[in-house]
Amino acid sequence: MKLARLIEYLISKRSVLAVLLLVSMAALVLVDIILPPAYTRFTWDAIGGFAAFFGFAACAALIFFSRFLGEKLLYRDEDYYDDHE
Amino acid sequence: MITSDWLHPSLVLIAGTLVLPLLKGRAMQAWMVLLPLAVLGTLWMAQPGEHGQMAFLGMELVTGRVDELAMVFGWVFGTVLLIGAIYALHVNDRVQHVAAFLYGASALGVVFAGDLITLYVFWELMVITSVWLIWRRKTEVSFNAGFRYLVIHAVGGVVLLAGIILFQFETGTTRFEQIDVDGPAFWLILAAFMINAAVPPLHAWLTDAYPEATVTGAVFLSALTTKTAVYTLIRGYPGTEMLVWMGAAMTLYGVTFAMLSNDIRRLLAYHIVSQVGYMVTGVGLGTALALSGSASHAFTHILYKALLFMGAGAVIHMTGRSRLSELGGLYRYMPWTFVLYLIGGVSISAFPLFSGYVSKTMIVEAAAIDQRAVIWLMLVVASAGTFLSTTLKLPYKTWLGGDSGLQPREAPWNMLLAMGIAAALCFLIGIFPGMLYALLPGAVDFNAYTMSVFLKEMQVLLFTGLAFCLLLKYVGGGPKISLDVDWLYRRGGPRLVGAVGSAIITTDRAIRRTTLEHLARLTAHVEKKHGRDGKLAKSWPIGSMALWTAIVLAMLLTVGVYRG
Amino acid sequence: MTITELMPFSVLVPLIASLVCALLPGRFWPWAVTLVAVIVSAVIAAFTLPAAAQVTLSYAFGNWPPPIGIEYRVDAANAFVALLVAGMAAVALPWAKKSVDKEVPERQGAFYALFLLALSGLLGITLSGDAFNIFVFLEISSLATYGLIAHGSDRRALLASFRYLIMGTVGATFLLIGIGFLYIMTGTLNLADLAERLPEVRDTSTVRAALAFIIVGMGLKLAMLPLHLWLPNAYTYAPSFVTVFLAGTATKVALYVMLRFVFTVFAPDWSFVVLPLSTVLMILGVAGMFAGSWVAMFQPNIKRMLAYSSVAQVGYMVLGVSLVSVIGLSAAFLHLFNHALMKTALFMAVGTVIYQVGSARLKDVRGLGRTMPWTLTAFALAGLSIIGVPLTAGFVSKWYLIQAALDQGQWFLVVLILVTSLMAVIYIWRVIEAAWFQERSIKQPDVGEAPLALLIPTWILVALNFYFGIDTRLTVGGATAAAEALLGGGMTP
Amino acid sequence: MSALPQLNLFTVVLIPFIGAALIALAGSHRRLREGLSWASAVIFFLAVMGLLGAFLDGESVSQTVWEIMPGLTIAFRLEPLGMLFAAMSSTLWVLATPYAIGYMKAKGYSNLGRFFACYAIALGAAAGIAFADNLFTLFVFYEILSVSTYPLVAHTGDNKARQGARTYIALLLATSIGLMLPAMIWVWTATGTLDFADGGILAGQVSPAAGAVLLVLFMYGTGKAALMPFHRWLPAAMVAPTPVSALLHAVAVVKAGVFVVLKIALYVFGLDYLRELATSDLMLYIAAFTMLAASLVAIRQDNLKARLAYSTVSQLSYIVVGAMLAVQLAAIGGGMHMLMHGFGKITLFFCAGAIYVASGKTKVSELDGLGRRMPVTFFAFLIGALCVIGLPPTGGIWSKWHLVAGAFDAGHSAIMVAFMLSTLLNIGYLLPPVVRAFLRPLPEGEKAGFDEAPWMCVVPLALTALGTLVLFFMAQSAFDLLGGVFAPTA
Repeated sequence: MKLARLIEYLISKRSVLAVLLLVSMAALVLVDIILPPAYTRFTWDAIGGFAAFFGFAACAALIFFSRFLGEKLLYRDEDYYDDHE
Repeated sequence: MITSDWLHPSLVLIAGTLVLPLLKGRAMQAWMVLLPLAVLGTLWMAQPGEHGQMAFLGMELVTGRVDELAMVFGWVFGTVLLIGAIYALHVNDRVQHVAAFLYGASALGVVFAGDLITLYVFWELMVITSVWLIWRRKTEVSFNAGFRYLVIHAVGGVVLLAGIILFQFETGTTRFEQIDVDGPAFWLILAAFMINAAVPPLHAWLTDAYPEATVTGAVFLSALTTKTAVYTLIRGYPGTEMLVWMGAAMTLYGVTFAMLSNDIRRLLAYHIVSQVGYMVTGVGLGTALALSGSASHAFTHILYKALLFMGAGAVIHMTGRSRLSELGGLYRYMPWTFVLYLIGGVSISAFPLFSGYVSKTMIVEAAAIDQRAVIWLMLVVASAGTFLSTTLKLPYKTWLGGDSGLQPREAPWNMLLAMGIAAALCFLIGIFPGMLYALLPGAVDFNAYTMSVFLKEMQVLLFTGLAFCLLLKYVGGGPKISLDVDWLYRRGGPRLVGAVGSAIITTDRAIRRTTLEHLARLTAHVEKKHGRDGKLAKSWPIGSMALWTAIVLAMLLTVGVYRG
Repeated sequence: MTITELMPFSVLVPLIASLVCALLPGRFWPWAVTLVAVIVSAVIAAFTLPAAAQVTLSYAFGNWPPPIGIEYRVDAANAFVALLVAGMAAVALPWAKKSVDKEVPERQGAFYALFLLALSGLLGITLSGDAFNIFVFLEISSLATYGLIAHGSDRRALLASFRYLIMGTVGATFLLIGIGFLYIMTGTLNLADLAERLPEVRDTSTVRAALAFIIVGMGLKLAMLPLHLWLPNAYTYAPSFVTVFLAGTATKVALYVMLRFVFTVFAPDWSFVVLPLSTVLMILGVAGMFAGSWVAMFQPNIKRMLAYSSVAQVGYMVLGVSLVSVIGLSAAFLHLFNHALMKTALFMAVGTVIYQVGSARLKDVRGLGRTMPWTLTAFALAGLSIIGVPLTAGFVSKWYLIQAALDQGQWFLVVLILVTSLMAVIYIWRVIEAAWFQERSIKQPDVGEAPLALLIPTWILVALNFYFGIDTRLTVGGATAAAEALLGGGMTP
Repeated sequence: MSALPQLNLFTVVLIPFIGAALIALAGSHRRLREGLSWASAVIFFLAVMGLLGAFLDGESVSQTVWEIMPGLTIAFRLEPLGMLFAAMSSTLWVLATPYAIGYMKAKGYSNLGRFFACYAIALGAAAGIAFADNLFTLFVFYEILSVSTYPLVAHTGDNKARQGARTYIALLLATSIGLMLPAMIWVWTATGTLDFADGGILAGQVSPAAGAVLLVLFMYGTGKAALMPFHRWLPAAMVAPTPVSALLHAVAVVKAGVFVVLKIALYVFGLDYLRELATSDLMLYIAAFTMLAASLVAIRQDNLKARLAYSTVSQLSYIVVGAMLAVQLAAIGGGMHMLMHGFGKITLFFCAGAIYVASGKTKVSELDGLGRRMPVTFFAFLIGALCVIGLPPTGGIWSKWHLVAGAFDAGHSAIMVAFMLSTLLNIGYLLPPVVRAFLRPLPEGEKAGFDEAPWMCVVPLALTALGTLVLFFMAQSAFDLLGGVFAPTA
């Protein structure tokens, strides 16, 4: 169970990891802004960090949209189909 | 089907499978591993060209067409059969093994079919073999789900049959090349392919049935059916505009519903829909790059999706639970499964260095080259969603998150081995994409590892992760199921069939009863009136006889004598 | 001796034998003598037919030349009927022994004597070319028949016999009246002579009345609806052997006489014009077919059921006649012959059941299929013939009848024929179902299969039903010749 | 094949009849009776194979046995459709014989002399129908078949059996005597012949209206084809012992019905003429309706045999549709379906009977878990079901293929859709029994463990199941044979 311990260790250091991750993310955006765009196929190709923003927005949108869809429309009890079969 | 330079892999597999029921224990296990290897061997020996031609019922069959496109799928099918077989080694259910191998043989048969008749035969075989992988879970739910799966595919089958027959009439040939006819033949065949490719709204069979399949069966299912459909779409419908939009819509549909799923394999199943959406989009785009992207994405998808299903399956196998809401904190007990699953997760999410990255970006890039802004955005949203549920939500809720109190043991060695092989391949392809590209038809002019692609992909993924962490408490889920179009046939269809059937039976019975009643009444009446003592039958007194005689005589005489 | 000289002996031999028989005691000798007589008679009839089909045979009794003396004048038509009558008698007689022993245990000499008289009478009617002679023989056979029927063990047999006697006498009287009218108008009784002389006087109401009387008189004897009312009881209560014999012969001879007068003596182009005979016969024929089959479907007694079936079958024959064509008449003759085959077989089977069980009620037949398989299989097979199933004799005559109807575009007749055939299916079916698919009630005695003496003749007839359903040369040839003889024979102008 | 002697057709037809007579004589002597049953089946099979050999060599075989009346003959001739029918029923008879012996013994039936004699007669009648060269001969044997099967249907002898058998015989006789016979007579008066001829005998001989009426008469007159609303006799006949059901549904009776339909369509009307008739579409849609309606009813039957019976009603209409579409492809499809359905359905009935023998169960809802006890039977059931549905790897797929193709060729897309729907419905009622048996657990208190029916029952059903698989690959032969029907015109 060495692997389990490794994972446990990583979890215990999760704040360190989070910082590292955030730093690298900032770096990514920075590089994207600094580097000239490779293409100009879409208008947003020129905007540095667009992908980061879009990823965040997409994720948030999916979370909320799916939740909305589920609660307003699609969710049923797990035995929904059972009574009829 | 056999010539000196061609041995049909399906034939090898079918023949080998027929031996399987006779074996036991170790011998059976050895045979199970040997069979896929033999298939890979026959693929190795296969020479490009057309093999196994024959005339049958007035039609020209080509049972073995070997070209690069077919071989891409052939290789990956062979590989996943090997992985799946190893994963299933511990299972002591011959029916499942036989079904799985015959299913694989059928999928290979479709891929190597050079004409639509052969394709159709294997297409149907695929259905009736694969359904056992669902049924053999032997629960009431899997029983019904399998049945629905069967019926939907039967619909697909008959639509395909009709399409092929129309196609034959219109073109005079049954060769399977790009389907370039107008009219119903085109649409019918397309619809049949789309059913198997699980294009919404024809997808619900997949998300309905796969989560109910056996642990090992789901691995084969996830790999074969939809991917043969992708193969047929690539072959038959490249550049069909409609598919671009349907594919992109699929990607979003899949990820959205995946968010709603509580069952781990249903979640993954929705991601099959989503991932196949990329491939369908690629087919629709129809450019060389897009088609290569579709083919290679199918290839990589089979491996990482198999890996994901194996991971999820291992959890189900060890814990007996499949709902996210009932799992959690398993990393201590099943760490290897966790890590291997994560490799699948990052592969499907298209992290650089893993296989999804080298194939999905190809399709996204093709969309970009084609200047399809909306499509591009949709695909990116979908990739964010993919990462969100398969790599973040699912592992978080299963292995991390709150402790569910479960203390399962690690998965058996053969499961881990199979997962390990799949993971290794995912990694290998991620690092050496050239190996995959070399298999594709035509030269691939694409490099996934450019700064631009890398930056975009990493930004999307990591900020998705950020959003997940921040919005964790809003992430949906819970012990619920969500409706999908399968409602139509789980609720609507049976009601309709029931109503029509009742109507017919009632009418029939009513008509029959009324008729019989009337008949009986009539008979009774007649019997009474005309029985032994009825008017006609009773013994008449002599007077009456004489009267009748007189009447007849009088009539004759009147007419005869006085008529003049 | 030529066949022409031999011919009268088929009438005379039974006549003489009957005298012998009446004097013989015991049970064996009367039967044996009868058998010999009948066989001789049948053999002569059998030789007569081929000869008569070639050329009309004529034999003058006592060497008085016709028309003064009595002439036996035989063409294909009456040779055909004569063969049928004598043949049926010959087939029925071996069957008779056992059955008669049981049902008429005493005074068998008289019984057989009556039988021989009846036979001789019937043959005499058939062969005779003299109108009055026909009447005489008719009376001989009728009186003998009444006696035979009265032998029935059921006391209702007497009543039935009495009714038959009344009606039969009425019929015979009508015939006599008709013949009398003709004699008044023409001064001759010889049929051929009548045919020659009638055209001069036929536009008189006397002649027309004569025709009407003869038709009604014979209609009575032949049980044409609605003059059939005597028949069911007579057939039901007569001893089985009598029913067997009568069913195959008596009505046929009456039909023959009617045809002889209508076609030969009066000529069809007159008789069918002066009276609406075609219409009347068609209506009566169809009505007979329907009423007979209909009533038969509901009878609880099989013998009675078959009797009503006979009424229906007579309907078919009358219908064939009403079409006034060679093919229609052929159909009538064919059915006359085939019906004799099948009805005799059926009555024999039923008689066998009566011999074993003592009753012919449907409920007494229940479950007998197991214990008396041969008897009831014979019944079922003969039943097929009466239904008109292909490969049976019944099919052949129905086929011809349908052809005749279609020949004249009478579609509805075809439908009617088929419907009545379906009714036949039903009444035959009831027996089969009772025999094989119902259980014998415990109260009823267990019985075994009937003796071979009864079975063999029955099966011979069943076999004949099939033989004549497949090899139709003889019957169709004979019937066509008979029809042609009546329609086209030299006697019509 | 040519090593076998080639007997003349009448002799071949007579073989089962002679067998029947001997079996009846053997009566209660069990060994002798069974030996004779075997012998008749095998000799008949060999004789038919002898004919097949000659037929495939291209010899034309015909024989006029007897002329009953001028123009009305008992005559036989070999033609492809009949050859197929004869080959099928003779093969299935060989397989049905041990099954019947095993089944009847296992269930303790009595009166087996009559039973096997009637069985043989039915086969002889089927052969007569198959080889008939004119409507008259066909009609004769058709009726023999009806009558000879009645005692079989009523064999159980109880009230229910009699009731069912009465419906059976009443409908069959009423339709054939009431409709087919008049139609036959009509044809005879209109054309002066009843002989089957390539391209039909009616074209140009009767008015279109008359032709239209005749078609309806013939189609409904062939009660054995079970076109609604004259289908009741089939479910009613379910009271019979299972070997009889097999005979009715696969070997002889219903196959004779659809065979007659095909034969009349091809050789009395002729496809070209048929297409012009006003009522051919009507009959087509009635058949299509029957196809679907019967399936819908079948889905709701819990009694396994009743379910199969309605399935047969539905499947027969496939063949009627094949004939009424009046195109070559569909007619070939119809002929092939006769063969494929024969093998498929007999397997299903054998299985239903085997289940009954081994477990006493007759209802679909009782089959839970039985697959583990009777794996061979249920696997065979699965294969048979696939064949009837028309899925690979069974022969059923090819006949369905041709029928659907024919529907398209004739321009009837609605019929195509009907075939599609029917396939789904077939799945809906044929697969649940198997799936239940294999997947559901045995009910409480029933002992597990291998418990198949006697081998005399199991071996035949395994063989017929195997047959459907073989037909998948051998369909070419049937196709070639049937293609011969059209050789003169095409």
